[in-house]
Amino acid sequence: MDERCRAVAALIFAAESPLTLERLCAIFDCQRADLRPVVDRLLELYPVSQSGFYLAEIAGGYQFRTDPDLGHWLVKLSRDRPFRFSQAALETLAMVAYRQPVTRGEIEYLRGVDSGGVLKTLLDKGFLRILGKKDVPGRPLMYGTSKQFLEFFGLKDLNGLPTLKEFSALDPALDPGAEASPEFPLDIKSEHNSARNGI
Amino acid sequence: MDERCRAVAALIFAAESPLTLERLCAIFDCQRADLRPVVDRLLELYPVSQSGFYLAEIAGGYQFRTDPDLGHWLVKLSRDRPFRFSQAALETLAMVAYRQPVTRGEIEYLRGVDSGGVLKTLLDKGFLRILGKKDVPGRPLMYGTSKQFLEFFGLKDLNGLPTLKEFSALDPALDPGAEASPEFPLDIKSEHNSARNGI
Amino acid sequence: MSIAICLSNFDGPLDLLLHLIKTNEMDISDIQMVEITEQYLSVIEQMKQMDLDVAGEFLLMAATLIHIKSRMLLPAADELEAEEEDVDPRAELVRRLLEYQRYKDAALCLNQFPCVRREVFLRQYLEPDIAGPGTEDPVNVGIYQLAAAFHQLLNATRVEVVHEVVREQLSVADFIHKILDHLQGHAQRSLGDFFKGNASRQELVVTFLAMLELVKMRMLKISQSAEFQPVWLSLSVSEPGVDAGSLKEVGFGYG
Repeated sequence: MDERCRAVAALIFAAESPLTLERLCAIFDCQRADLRPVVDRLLELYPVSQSGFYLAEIAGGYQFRTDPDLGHWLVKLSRDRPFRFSQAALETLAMVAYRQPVTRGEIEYLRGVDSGGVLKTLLDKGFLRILGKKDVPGRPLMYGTSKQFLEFFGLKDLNGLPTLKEFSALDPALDPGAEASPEFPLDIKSEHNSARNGI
Repeated sequence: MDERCRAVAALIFAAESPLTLERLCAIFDCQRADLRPVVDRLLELYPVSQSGFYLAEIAGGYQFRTDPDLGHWLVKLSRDRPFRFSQAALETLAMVAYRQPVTRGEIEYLRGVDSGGVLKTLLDKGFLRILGKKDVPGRPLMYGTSKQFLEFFGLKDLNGLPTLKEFSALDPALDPGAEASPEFPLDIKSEHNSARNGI
Repeated sequence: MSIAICLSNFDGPLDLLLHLIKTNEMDISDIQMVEITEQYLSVIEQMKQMDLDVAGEFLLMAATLIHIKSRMLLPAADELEAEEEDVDPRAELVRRLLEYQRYKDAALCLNQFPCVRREVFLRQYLEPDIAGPGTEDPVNVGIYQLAAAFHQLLNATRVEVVHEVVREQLSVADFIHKILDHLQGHAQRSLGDFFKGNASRQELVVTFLAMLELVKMRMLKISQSAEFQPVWLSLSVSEPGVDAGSLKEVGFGYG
């Protein structure tokens, strides 16, 4: 395979959506007639049901796809997938971890949204457990984190969680209490950081 | 290719992140010894610099990636500028990678500058993670690199890091001229070069 | 010698120092302190003249250099100090410079690896079989992300959280933790255990309040086999799982 052929394969491979011949022509700055044979060659090289994935012509473009007959295996991939935290789940888990024992009402007060569904998911996944009922009217359940929570995050115990102070200490600008009055002018450092802001 | 081999290829191909042998074993409900040869076969079938993308061993798992020498074509796919590290970020990342678990104080001693901001950025970007608290007075947080760090630099594991140049401050034979050329472990350098030069 | 140098090009004082040593082609293990110190100070001075702020770290290093230089200029030591003088005053600095150089090299080397979205690209398309129903953007999770999420939540509601201004000297929450810690790993402990030592009256009161709170939260069981027998305290949950700082006074109404 020559470099252009490899590059076309790589581009189709990495593209978010089916890559059209037009787009490829634009990238290589050449004519359709130049690239058509390259794509045809790739279509031959990656036929369906041969190697697990194939080059498909989809929506006017080209895309590598897994063989349709393997769908039942791929479904298993998503089923066995480790729990994916949504932002809502992460927020709720953080609330419970730092404020336990905490009730659903307290969580919803801080988050400002209904959190029943997320709490249930986290309970189901074993990250949370019910600690008891709070002795206030309505006797709401109190939530806390589980042993599995500690294992998942690699914590020996809850003291391993950084305190908010430790967290804020990473960036003086984060500390709501501290007005920006460092002892030394920080300009070099900040200029420095912003100058090198790739990260 | 038999169906299992095709299925393994398809699963690795479709997975969002490097697929470990453990997860493959769970999906096929079999032993590592059963699947190891399948994966080895695929590694042979998809070598680097042959067909535009290759099967790589990354962060303890397997993942298809585009050939590194085609990068200049692939950047054309997206409008975003490629990600760049600042010198401060790279140095800090290197220190954490080699000395983990390491505390902020240790990094700041090594770098001679306040490193809270850099650490926070690296944590935000997911290259670093908090490993826990050190069992010394003050219980400072300990940092280490994340899986994403390995994925980003294409490392199989931390052993893939280039070896640190040894030094001894008291060694009179220390050759200052050697400083400019850090030792690359041969395998990485050559794999790297061939990946870049190969067509 | 004037060197056009901008401090912001350097990662820190060690970086600047390394640069000076290299441009002077000095042996890193035999630094000419007088020369280097002079140059280092002149760079700092230039920065000041240009009205640029010089970070404390650079000033600290300047002081260190001057100190080392002066120690090296001291006349030959008499016998008593001979032992101490055997140590090269530069040793620590050299060690740090070499160590720093080592990581600088490693960083350069690391940066030459093919990186994702720079040289290497990954497949971005998620097949429907994989994506599954209702996929939300996955979030990277770790201890840091957890702390960050909580920090953000608190910041978002800061106005309301600010109410808890008055701090008690003795916090019921703290004492709850003390009690839990005390009980950790014990099936039970006697009430007396918690009131030993020379605690102040106030501490005794708060300890007792904390116990009542724990009972109210159903985390603590109190039992007594018969009247006038020892009172026993035990955890009613296997692992209390309460983190310091997680309990807020305001929640107990003692604030």
